[in-house]
Amino acid sequence: MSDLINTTIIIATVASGIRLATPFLLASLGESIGQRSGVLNLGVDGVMLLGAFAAYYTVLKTGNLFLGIMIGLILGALIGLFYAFITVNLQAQQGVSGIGIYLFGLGMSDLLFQKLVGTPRPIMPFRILHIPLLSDIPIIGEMFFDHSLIVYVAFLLVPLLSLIINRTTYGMNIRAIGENPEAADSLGVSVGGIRYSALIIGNMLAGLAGAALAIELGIFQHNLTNAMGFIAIALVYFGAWRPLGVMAGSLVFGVVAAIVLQCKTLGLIPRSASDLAAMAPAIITILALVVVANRFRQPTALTKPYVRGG
Amino acid sequence: MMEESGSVPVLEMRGITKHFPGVVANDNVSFNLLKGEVHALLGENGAGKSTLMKILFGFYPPDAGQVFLNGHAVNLTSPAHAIANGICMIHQHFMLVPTLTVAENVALGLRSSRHPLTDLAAVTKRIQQLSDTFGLQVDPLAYVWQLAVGERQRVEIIKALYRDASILILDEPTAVLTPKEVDDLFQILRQMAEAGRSLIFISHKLHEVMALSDRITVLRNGCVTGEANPCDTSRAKLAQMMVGREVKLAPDKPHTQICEPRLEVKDLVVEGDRKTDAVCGLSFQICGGEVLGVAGVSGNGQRELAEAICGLRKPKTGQIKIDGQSVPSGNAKAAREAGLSYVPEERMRDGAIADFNIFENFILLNHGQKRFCRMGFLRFTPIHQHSRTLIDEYTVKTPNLETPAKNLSGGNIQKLILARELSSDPKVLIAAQPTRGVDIGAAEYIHERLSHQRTNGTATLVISEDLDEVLALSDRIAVMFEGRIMGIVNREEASRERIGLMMAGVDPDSPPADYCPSPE
Amino acid sequence: AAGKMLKIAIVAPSASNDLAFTQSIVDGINAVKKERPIDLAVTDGTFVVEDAAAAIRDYAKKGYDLVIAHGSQYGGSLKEIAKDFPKTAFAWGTSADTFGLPNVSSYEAASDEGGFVMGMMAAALSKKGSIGVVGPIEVGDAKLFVDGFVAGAKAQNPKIKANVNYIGSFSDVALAAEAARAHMAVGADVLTGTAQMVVGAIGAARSKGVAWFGTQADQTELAPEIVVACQVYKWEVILRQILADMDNGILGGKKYAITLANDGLMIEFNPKYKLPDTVTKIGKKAVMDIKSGKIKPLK
Amino acid sequence: MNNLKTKMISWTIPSCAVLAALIIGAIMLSALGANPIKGFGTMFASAFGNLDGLASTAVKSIPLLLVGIGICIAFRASVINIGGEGQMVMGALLATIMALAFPGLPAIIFIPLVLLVGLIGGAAWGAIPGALKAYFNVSEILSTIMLNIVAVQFMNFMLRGPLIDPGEIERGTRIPQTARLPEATDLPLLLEGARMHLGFLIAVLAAVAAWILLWRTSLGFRLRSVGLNPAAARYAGIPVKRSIIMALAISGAMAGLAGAILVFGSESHRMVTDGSSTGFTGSAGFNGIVVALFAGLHPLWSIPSALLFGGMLVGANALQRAVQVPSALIIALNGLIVVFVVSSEYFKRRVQTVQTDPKVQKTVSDSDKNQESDNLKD
Ligand SMILES: Nc1ncnc2c1ncn2[C@@H]1O[C@H](COP(=O)(O)OP(=O)(O)OP(=O)(O)O)[C@@H](O)[C@H]1O
Ligand SMILES: Nc1ncnc2c1ncn2[C@@H]1O[C@H](COP(=O)(O)OP(=O)(O)OP(=O)(O)O)[C@@H](O)[C@H]1O
Ligand SMILES: [Mg+2]
Ligand SMILES: [Mg+2]
Repeated sequence: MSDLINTTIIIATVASGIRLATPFLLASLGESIGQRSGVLNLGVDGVMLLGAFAAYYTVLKTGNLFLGIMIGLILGALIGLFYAFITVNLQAQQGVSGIGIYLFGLGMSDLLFQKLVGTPRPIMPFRILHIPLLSDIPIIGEMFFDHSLIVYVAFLLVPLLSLIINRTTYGMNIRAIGENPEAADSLGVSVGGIRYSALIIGNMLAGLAGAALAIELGIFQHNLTNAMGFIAIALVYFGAWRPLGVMAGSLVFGVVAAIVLQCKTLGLIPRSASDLAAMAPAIITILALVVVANRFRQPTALTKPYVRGG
Repeated sequence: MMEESGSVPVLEMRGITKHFPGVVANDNVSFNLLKGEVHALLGENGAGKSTLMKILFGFYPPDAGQVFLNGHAVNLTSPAHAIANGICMIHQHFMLVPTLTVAENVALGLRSSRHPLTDLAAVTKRIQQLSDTFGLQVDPLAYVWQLAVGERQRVEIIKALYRDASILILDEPTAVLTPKEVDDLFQILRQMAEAGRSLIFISHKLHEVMALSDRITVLRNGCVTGEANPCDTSRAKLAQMMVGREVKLAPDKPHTQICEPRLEVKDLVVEGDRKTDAVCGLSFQICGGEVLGVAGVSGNGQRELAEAICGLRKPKTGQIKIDGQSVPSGNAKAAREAGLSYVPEERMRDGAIADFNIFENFILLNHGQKRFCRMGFLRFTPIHQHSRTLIDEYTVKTPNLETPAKNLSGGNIQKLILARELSSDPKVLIAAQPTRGVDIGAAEYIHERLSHQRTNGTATLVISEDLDEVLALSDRIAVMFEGRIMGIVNREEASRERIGLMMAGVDPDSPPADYCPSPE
Repeated sequence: AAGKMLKIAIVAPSASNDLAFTQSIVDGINAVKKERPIDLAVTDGTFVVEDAAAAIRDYAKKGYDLVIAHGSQYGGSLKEIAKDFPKTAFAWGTSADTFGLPNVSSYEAASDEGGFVMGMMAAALSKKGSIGVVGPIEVGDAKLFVDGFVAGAKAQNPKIKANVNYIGSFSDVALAAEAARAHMAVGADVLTGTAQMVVGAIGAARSKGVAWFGTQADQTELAPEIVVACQVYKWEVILRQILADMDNGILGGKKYAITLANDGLMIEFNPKYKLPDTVTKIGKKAVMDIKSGKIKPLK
Repeated sequence: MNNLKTKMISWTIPSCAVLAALIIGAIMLSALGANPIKGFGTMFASAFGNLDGLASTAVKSIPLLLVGIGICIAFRASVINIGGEGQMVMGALLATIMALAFPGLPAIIFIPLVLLVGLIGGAAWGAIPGALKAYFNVSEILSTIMLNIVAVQFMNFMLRGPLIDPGEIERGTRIPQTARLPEATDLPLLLEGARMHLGFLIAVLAAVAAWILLWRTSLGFRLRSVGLNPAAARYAGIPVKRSIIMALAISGAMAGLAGAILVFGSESHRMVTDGSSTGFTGSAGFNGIVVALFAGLHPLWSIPSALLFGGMLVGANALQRAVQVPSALIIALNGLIVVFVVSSEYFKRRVQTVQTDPKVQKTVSDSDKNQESDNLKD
């Protein structure tokens, strides 16, 4: 046993967990901003898929990774704009319209891939960015400071979003609108405007999550995300709508998956039980929801369209 | 205090009209406000006071009419716009975000000095200054959900003070305050008026209006019915203007035999939505054939009392008995099975399902009974028959049985609910605001039905803000104030004066003098 | 009859350009198409078994001469459908079962053979004595290949560590990539894998410059700098036989397999990869030995 | 007259939404270099143009219709059931286990039995999120999504392990599928020469039953009242929590029945998985939501609605063959239709409030008043 589980493996597993967590983290950070402002978006997975394809295709054609990331972000912003229009202005049922966005993204990304690319062709992923000094720290350095740029970006977004939500006027407006839009409106805060911006930012992050996934893997494929977006939504509940909580949730999800994977590699999990092991994240999430649902309330106005005086 | 009468009013609203589906909330209303003036708006529930103020605050666009500020026509299209024009509003319902701190609630919507970051330290300091100047005790760092009702009201006032409004609208700010808090508030408001700010003050409490305001405008059914000066009017005159009719005499009340108590309530303590005790240890009994009227200003625990008796709200402690049998608490079904009926205050929220049609609403309670339901299937022939009988008996005006309840007028919905509730011949009937928003004809009919039920031996609890109604219907009258019964008086000994004072929480033996500000 | 235009339909689960399972059969037919007139119809991406069944029945009804059900999960449906169309030829792969029906041929790939060859080369190539395998689900063709690969590696170096990771999905590219990384973390310096989700694993291997052995199709273009060799399926070898039988009025009942011996399986070396000559020799010798029957991979 | 007008509005507006989505679909087709008229024409012809096409369309619409019926019931009670996928899987699994356990029964008993078991399996799986919502306040939207994942993995486990066809183990191929189920459980075909089977009849009957349930029984009455106004329902003594669980259980039951029919009406007469999340259901658990919404949450209108969407799915394959456009287009188009139909609710509401506005309403309500005495006499 002791020779099976050594420091290298632990380092690799943690590093792998961090990598696996990254797209979840980006997507659920985005979703949490939208939900904080009172809008549920079940279409995250669709946005991720479209973002992934857009980024992949851009990089394939131009070889420019940053352009790919930009296109993923822009695409997310456009979908966010559209989603804001139907949920804020048209007051569409949020649960169901999100499913529509998901189906659209699922079909559209596949369609475009088949028509524009066809045979999967690889793109060059981000190079590993060793952070000077920090990556030289034994163990810790390899675990945390030996990743690609996008991983650092995702994790740096956590304190940044915490700061924005808790310390800026904009963040305060988002929090107020998710709880009591009427009160915010009565003080002259534009409920629609804030929701638009929150949804645009949120969907940009979903697009970025997809772009990061495609670029990290260097490839695109039909349903590349494998319903990651849905898990990202659950992680928002898991993390009680707070960036730090969402990060914890993503890390738990990623590291559990990495551990399961590593155990399979080492033959510690019988092959017949691997399907049952795959249920673990979903079941853990439901259990977490049971605990969280009564402890942390969701934003009071979540899923409720705001109509003045209505 | 007032400036010379020739000056332009700071605010003028001309010919304001506003429709909502089914109602005309404001009908050609004109209203003006002078600098440094406290102008009161009076009116019954639904008279259109809040609507007028929300139009002024940019919440709703008016269908017709124009707002002038300092003589200039303005189009206030949003609260942000109104705030920019120096208008602030303290709403009838709290406009606070419970999950934010006091300081954050105050800072909301303002541009921070450290934009884009918030500058809560500066806000906190300023709040402290304000609370020192005006004697408003509040902790800026506390979360709003932690605050008591009175404190929340103070936060609302601080929000307005902080914005340094030149026009401040206060929509029923005293409804939830204790007399001491009201006194403190009035002190602050006078201070503000003296500093040259103009205030619009809305209240149902006549003595408050008399005490605070320089001018009074009365609304009824969306129309202005008059303007008055507090020094040369009386409460009775104001009431007349508000209600618009002579006080009716009580319907015939044949003496009914008082037998055993049918409803007994003992030591009832009920928590309100704000997690404080809304009903604090009530005990009373109602006999068969007797009507106990509960008078009082809304929000003094009447609603919680009714809901607790009906099993919709679980009381903290206390006992409820119907015909001597204890009713399990917090169980609506059990209460109904024990013979209780309830005409709720909010009829479209609790009493009827707007999208259900007439007959579906009729069988809401007893659709499971054998006569309406066999083996799980509804029996439409008897249901329709039953519904038609009730429609005829209660003269509910409807095109047909399939009409959704939402298409009925308010009075007819109330008749529908009453018909349903009385059709089971209840042992105990709780009727909350049974004629609110109902026209005179329908109200009379409803009163008749309630008396009829009394003759049939039902023990009735009538909860109403309408004093005339309470006087007309009741055998005994209980006055509720802050969750307690100020006293129970027999109808014969009850006078409007006495009840009115008890409603204001004043001991009837030492009535306060009307306050009229003396000119300086 | 060889000059007559044949109508052939393929029903397959993944995309027809997946550089893996589905592409191999489409390429196979296209190779035969150069030799004789064929009207080809492809319904790909039918991962829903019932949709595949509907498509198979539809083609049979429309009078296609040969309907190829390219997916082992389609067998259950084909068994029922084929009975209703005795005049239509069906082919089912990868499998070795014709259900005893005279109009169903089965075809499979002896992918354990190529697996064995590449396993031997992998073991010889590995400096650290550790290799890794990324598999989808432990079934059919994938299992055969993986088992052959592990057996080959052990045959070359009995002390080799050959870790196998079935990730539990044919489609989760991200998980496949992490599985490859997990292998590399425990020291694997040569990797292989099978099914369409390995594109992720190849990407991970490429980023660390770890050697890769491919199967089902030539994956060189995915990562020219690390792909050593690929086992390529040449279904045209058996498709020719099936069509020849059909020319003679035999609609099925036979089992076919592509093997190294019948040139249905080929080991394609990547000319750009600088493979030590010793390793190339080991590979070529293993191919000869399997062809001659000297080595029987899974026996 | 007023009623008729409202009905017309409630149909024209979503139809316009679908039309708008189809126009976008046509634009996409042209952009892909295909002739949209030919494309949609092929789709329509292959789905509705002949008996075979109609039969395939009918078969394809069965799970859509059943899930859709369940969605009608759940949404009417104000619960959003996105767990149709998992409920279908669990219903199918339980029914399959049942069928494998009692091979000897005659068809006349066996078919109702296995379908009932499928129904129960779905109901149980639906009741879980119901209970989580009623007692733990867990959003059913999320718990149903998570339970979908759990159900699919459980199916994979069962079909690769305990339920696998022993023949697969023998041959060593280990295809994750059960043995062929007893012939007595094969759903009989309804049309000679076409593949339409008993399942379609069952689904149509279920739609009628759901309509009866919603508008003719006391249970349906309670579910609808909880959905329209939970406060009033509570006030009337209706158990709101139990009704929520009941609504999700019934909704799950319909999905479970759909899953069972999918197995026993399949070509292979066995349960197969490809390991993916929608390989078994073909996304019917999601598409059923569209069907129900399009039908205005009415079980009977769900029948044509399901046939329409079933036809689209059948046509999608033809589209792929005829104009070389991947069937993924149809998934995208479905998504657009969902978004457009849900968004069009806004215009429906707008038109309806304008109708009830007294200013606009005056003449209508006057004529209504004249009618009222006549209406009340009979
Ligand atoms: N948003 C709305 N939609 C529809 N009707 C409304 C709306 N707001 C108010 N009303 C109706 O307009 C009328 C006037 O309401 P308003 O709130 O102005 O009365 P009020 O005088 O403030 O009464 P109260 O003393 O009860 O506060 C009422 O009949 C009310 O039901
Ligand atoms: N949407 C509607 N469809 C059909 N009839 C309607 C609709 N809305 C209102 N009505 C009818 O219009 C008439 C007037 O309604 P309204 O609510 O103005 O009554 P009202 O005069 O205020 O009566 P009440 O004093 O009893 O409330 C009623 O007979 C009502 O049934
Ligand atoms: Mg008001
Ligand atoms: Mg009215």
